Amino acid sequence: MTRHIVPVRTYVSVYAVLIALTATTVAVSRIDLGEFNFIVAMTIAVIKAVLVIMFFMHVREASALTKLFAGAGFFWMAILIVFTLSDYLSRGWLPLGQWWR
Amino acid sequence: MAIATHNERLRHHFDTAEQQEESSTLGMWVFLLTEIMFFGGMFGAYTVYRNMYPDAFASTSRFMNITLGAINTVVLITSSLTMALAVRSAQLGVKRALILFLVLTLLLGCIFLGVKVVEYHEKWVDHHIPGPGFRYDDARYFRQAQILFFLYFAMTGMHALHMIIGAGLLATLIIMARRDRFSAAWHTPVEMIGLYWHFVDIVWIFLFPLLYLIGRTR
Amino acid sequence: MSTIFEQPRVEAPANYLNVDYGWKSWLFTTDHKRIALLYLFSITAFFMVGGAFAVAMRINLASPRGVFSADTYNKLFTMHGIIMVFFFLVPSIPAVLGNFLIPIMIGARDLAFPRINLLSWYIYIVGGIFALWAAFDGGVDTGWTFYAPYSTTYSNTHVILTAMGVFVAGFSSILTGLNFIVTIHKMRAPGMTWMRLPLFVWAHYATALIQVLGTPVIAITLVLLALERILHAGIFDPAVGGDPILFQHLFWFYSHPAVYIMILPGMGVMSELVTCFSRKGIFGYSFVAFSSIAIAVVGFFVWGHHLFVAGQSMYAGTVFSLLSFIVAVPSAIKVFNWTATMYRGSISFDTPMLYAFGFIGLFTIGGLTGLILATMALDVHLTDTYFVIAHFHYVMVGGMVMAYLGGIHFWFPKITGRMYPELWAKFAALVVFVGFNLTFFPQFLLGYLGMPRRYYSYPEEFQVLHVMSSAGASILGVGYVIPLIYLAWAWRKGPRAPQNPWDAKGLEWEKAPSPPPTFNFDTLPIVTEPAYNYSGEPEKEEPLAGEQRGDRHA
Amino acid sequence: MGELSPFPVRASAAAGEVDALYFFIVAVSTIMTALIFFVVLSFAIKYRRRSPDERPRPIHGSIPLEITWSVIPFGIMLIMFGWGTKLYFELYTPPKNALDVYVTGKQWMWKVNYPEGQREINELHVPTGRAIRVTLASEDVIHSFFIPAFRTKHDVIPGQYVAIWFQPTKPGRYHLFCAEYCGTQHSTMGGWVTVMEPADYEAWLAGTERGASMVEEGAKLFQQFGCANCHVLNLTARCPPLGNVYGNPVKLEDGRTVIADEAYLRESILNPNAKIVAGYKRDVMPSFQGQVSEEGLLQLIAYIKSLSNPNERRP
Ligand code: HEA
Ligand code: HEA
Ligand code: HEC
Ligand code: CUA
Ligand SMILES: [Cu+2]
Repeated sequence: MTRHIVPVRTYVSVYAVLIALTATTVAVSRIDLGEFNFIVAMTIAVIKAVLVIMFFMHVREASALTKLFAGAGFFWMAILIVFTLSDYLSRGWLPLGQWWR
Repeated sequence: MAIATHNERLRHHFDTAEQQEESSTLGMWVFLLTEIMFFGGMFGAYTVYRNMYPDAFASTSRFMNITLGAINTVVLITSSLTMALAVRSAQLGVKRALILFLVLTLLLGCIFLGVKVVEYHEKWVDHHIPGPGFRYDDARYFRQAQILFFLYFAMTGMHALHMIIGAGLLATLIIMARRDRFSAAWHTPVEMIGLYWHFVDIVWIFLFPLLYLIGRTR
Repeated sequence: MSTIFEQPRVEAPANYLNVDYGWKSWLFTTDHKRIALLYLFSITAFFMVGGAFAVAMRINLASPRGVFSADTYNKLFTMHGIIMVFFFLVPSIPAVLGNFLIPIMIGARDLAFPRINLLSWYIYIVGGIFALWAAFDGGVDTGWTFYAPYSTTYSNTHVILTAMGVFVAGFSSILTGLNFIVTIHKMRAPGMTWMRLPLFVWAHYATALIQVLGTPVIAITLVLLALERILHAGIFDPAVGGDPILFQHLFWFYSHPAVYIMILPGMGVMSELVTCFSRKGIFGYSFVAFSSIAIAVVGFFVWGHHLFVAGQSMYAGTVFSLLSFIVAVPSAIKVFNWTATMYRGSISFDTPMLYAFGFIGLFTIGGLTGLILATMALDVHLTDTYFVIAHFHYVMVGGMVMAYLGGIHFWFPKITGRMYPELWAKFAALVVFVGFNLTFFPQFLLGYLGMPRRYYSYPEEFQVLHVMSSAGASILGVGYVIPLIYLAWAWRKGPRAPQNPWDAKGLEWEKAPSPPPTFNFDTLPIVTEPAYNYSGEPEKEEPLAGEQRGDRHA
Repeated sequence: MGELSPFPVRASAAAGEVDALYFFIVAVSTIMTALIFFVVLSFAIKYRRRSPDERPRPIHGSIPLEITWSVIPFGIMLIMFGWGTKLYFELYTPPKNALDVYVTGKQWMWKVNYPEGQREINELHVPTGRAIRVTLASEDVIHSFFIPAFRTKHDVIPGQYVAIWFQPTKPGRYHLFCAEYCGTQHSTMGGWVTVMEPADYEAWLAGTERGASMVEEGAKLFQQFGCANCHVLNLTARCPPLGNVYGNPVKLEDGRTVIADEAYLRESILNPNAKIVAGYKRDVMPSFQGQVSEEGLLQLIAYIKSLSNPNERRP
């Protein structure tokens, strides 16, 4: 078939980056950055996930359709989380009897 | 590549091997989509409670064994690499390498599960299993901590369940490979289970920081 | 690169029904048409069970003090809701008509994954056995919504068993959706471009997206519910620090989109019926097609309209309310386009078309009352009253069940190779229409007057309207039993149907015999014209570019 | 009420407004439905098939028409949305000087507490002409407090306070229902709301047996649970003084400012570390979760409220 065969080097270098990122995220977790701990950890996790998806799961060479479906999953999960959270975050916004009237 | 010789792999309702393979790949991705949403429900619950009880969360994350968690992360990422290499060997039609990498992947998967058992055992000893026997030293957070441990077990438990299923699938692949069922032209199951395995890896890539790392410094 | 696979040309048996006999040939079949029939019989059985519960409920509600005990009644409506939603309406049109027709309509020999298709039926049956087991071994009394903490802590009925039934059935729904998505993407015949697909297929594509994206969330939610019920760790229980509204969010994240699983396939059937019996192409094809997708996508953003009085933030409520109005626009587009299709058509009044008329009328009423509920100030008064009950029966029974019956009649000749008795069919359609309105219209009035739902007894002033509703339900029940009898009769004894009795367009009518052979076509079709080309006019535009064609290279 | 009226009795100030909105949407819906019925039926008759081989000319569609019939209905829907939202916020925003009543839902009864100490079960007495604010709590599962004659309803959620309000206008006896399914006897978890002229109401209050008022009960609990040990009036060293807390903004440790409403006070008692007052330490005040009953909480809060003078700001 026309499938492109990825060289071992690519796999191994992606792997090296993944391990390095794991080490980074563990290291950063020991430094107190306040809310940034969360942001840094999640950014690293997203980068790792994208690397796995793109290289190990061959989405980089895949059709637009596969890319679409791979993206849709994360998008829909974001909808679930963001809309649910929008309720929790805005619950306290309404002070007693002072709004609107 | 020689496809015509492999017509016995083509199921009656497809026209071409290409169509059949594209269908499998798309089907697998749609399946992974459902998996994302399945875990998504728990990530949603996690986000809500982390936002509601940040202090309790910081407090419980101290009981997560970072060393074991990090080891497991490395183990799983390595298994992803071996899986990717297994798929590559299948694409090239190298049977011995295929089997070797599949066995390695399976082995790493089992190590992961073994470490998980150790971790669960720690929780058991500490009475950190939610339910009637739950104890938490910091009385202020007793209730919230229980919810967070509940989420910990639900998320890692579901993940481990996926790992166990994945291990079963890998074992099947190994048997199939030994029986010469795969060739450079047809090895769809290896690719599909590869995708599944990487997906399970990705879930862990998120679980690890969320459950073990964030909030540790508080 | 591609190679042609030689289709073995054995002496073709006449059709999929008589190709083989014996129970094994049915229970191990991978033929999508046979699986569709397996579904047909099993969901009909579940409909009867759910209907029997409804009959019992209506008997109870004829008297203000109730006939059964409170406990029995609570179990009745719970099991009614669960069985009707998860075991009848969600699989109804997709798993029966969709399964049967989608491959034929797009010119394929089968769905992409025939064995997964069979598996999904088995999963459905296993889920159904769980649910029935729970129902007949003491029942469950949480309401179909399973709200925590009642379901996790207080109810002492078979909550876990029922939840597992729904959980398992969910996977059946997921696999059906997965199969449809892949089939529609990858199995289209040469020339069957996206913009030539029948609208029935578009509607099922949209449905499948919801099934795939939504169902896993209810699955995990029910798992958490069951775990919480065992461990009492408090994830949904405020007494232990959890938040019960989180359960509602997760539940409705699936269950609102699920109501579109329960209407989109019906809308797909409608597009086929209206065009065929007006002998005219659909008005505004692309609008009808894309409105299905729009409903499926935007339908995911509105679930909070079930929580206007539940303690959800009022700002979140505002957003969800606005989005609920937005999701109504594509529904409106469909209704208007069907109407416009009839303009200057050649309209006949065969039974399926009568159901189509019923659908337009009743769905419009159901949908517009949905807008009343989406208006937050009114929902405060109306939520958890019979107004809601009436709203959703109008869309689900008046909409989807009407479409289902219309579709069953329409494709009956194709499925069985026989014609049904037209006169009886018209009579039954009339009885269903009258009975339906008599049952559910009074419930709108009851609801605004303040009659709460899930009440086994009620203040006396509501009795008149309740009695009307119960009387209507008995007429409705008769209306459902008549088709059952004459369709069963016609299957064995009805006159033979020609290949295309309605003079309809579409591969299933033009290219496949009635009933079709196992691989659907004697020769694989090549599509050269748009859908619903009733006037037979040649296509004006150039055929679309290469990759837009059917993805199948023959 | 006319027996055949589709509207239930209007006994609150909001009822008329809700009915007006309802009437508007029903009218629009009826017109739309009638229009669609009319068009469908007239097409069906006018273009009925006259000969079996008729072939009507195709009409592919019209983008201007599509736009018209999406935009106009959407415009109408925006009116519904705007009106409904405005009314919703009014329905759920209690005015400041409302009369307080406390209602606790419990499988399967409503327990009503009046500030002066009267108690009732499944009966609620209120005067006309004043805004009444009902603070709702639940001891077990979710219930829903529903008075059709007032067109108001809210779920009663365990672990959380909800305040709804209404202004009764018409004396009489009206249904009180539980609208959220809550178990076996959900259907019978209801009672009556009696609306009285203010004078009658005063007479009723005076004539009803009363225990200690909620504030007095709360004061007792305040001693009993040892709150008084720390929260000594006007001694700001270790604990914030509780005078003039209620209804005023509180500055928190993390920089946010919140209004001290019932929900805040409740949280401060059950989960003190959730919001720390600026200038004080976390972990000093113990949690009272599981020790105080819902009713006891309401009384404690009533007591803390009594320490506030609505016209004074916090020192
Ligand atoms: C098939 C199922 C189905 C469908 C299609 C719908 C469609 C809609 N539903 Fe419904 N709904 C249910 C099934 C369904 N619903 C169920 C089962 C429940 C209750 C669950 C439970 O609690 O047990 C429920 C409950 C429910 C509620 C919550 C009520 C409550 O509990 O308080 C709300 C509130 O917003 C709502 C709104 C809507 C809206 C806005 C639509 C819209 O999609 C409707 C759109 C259609 C139209 C609007 C008609 C066509 C349009 C025109 C003809 C244009 C003309 C219009 C104008 C000029 C305005 N529904
Ligand atoms: C797809 C969905 C679907 C369908 C088709 C129906 C169909 C019907 N429903 Fe259902 N209903 C729901 C979904 C559905 N319902 C849901 C989700 C709820 C909410 C549950 C909850 O609150 O949790 C509900 C609740 C509900 C209530 C409110 C209960 C309450 O809140 O107290 C009522 C009351 O009248 C009712 C009536 C009916 C009737 C009369 C029919 C009729 O259309 C049924 C007609 C069918 C028949 C009559 C069967 C024909 C067969 C026979 C006649 C054989 C009979 C055999 C014997 C008697 C042995 N339903
Ligand atoms: C051991 C000391 C201690 C006891 C006992 C105690 N509190 Fe407190 N309380 C505190 C401290 C310290 C704070 C400020 C830090 C904070 O916000 O948690 C506080 C804060 C509060 C607040 C918020 C005040 C504000 O200004 O916003 C309320 C309300 C309150 N307590 C009520 C109570 C009640 C009611 C009880 C008894 C049932 C009680 N407390 C018992 C120490 C105590
Ligand atoms: Cu309380 Cu229903
Ligand atoms: Cu909805």
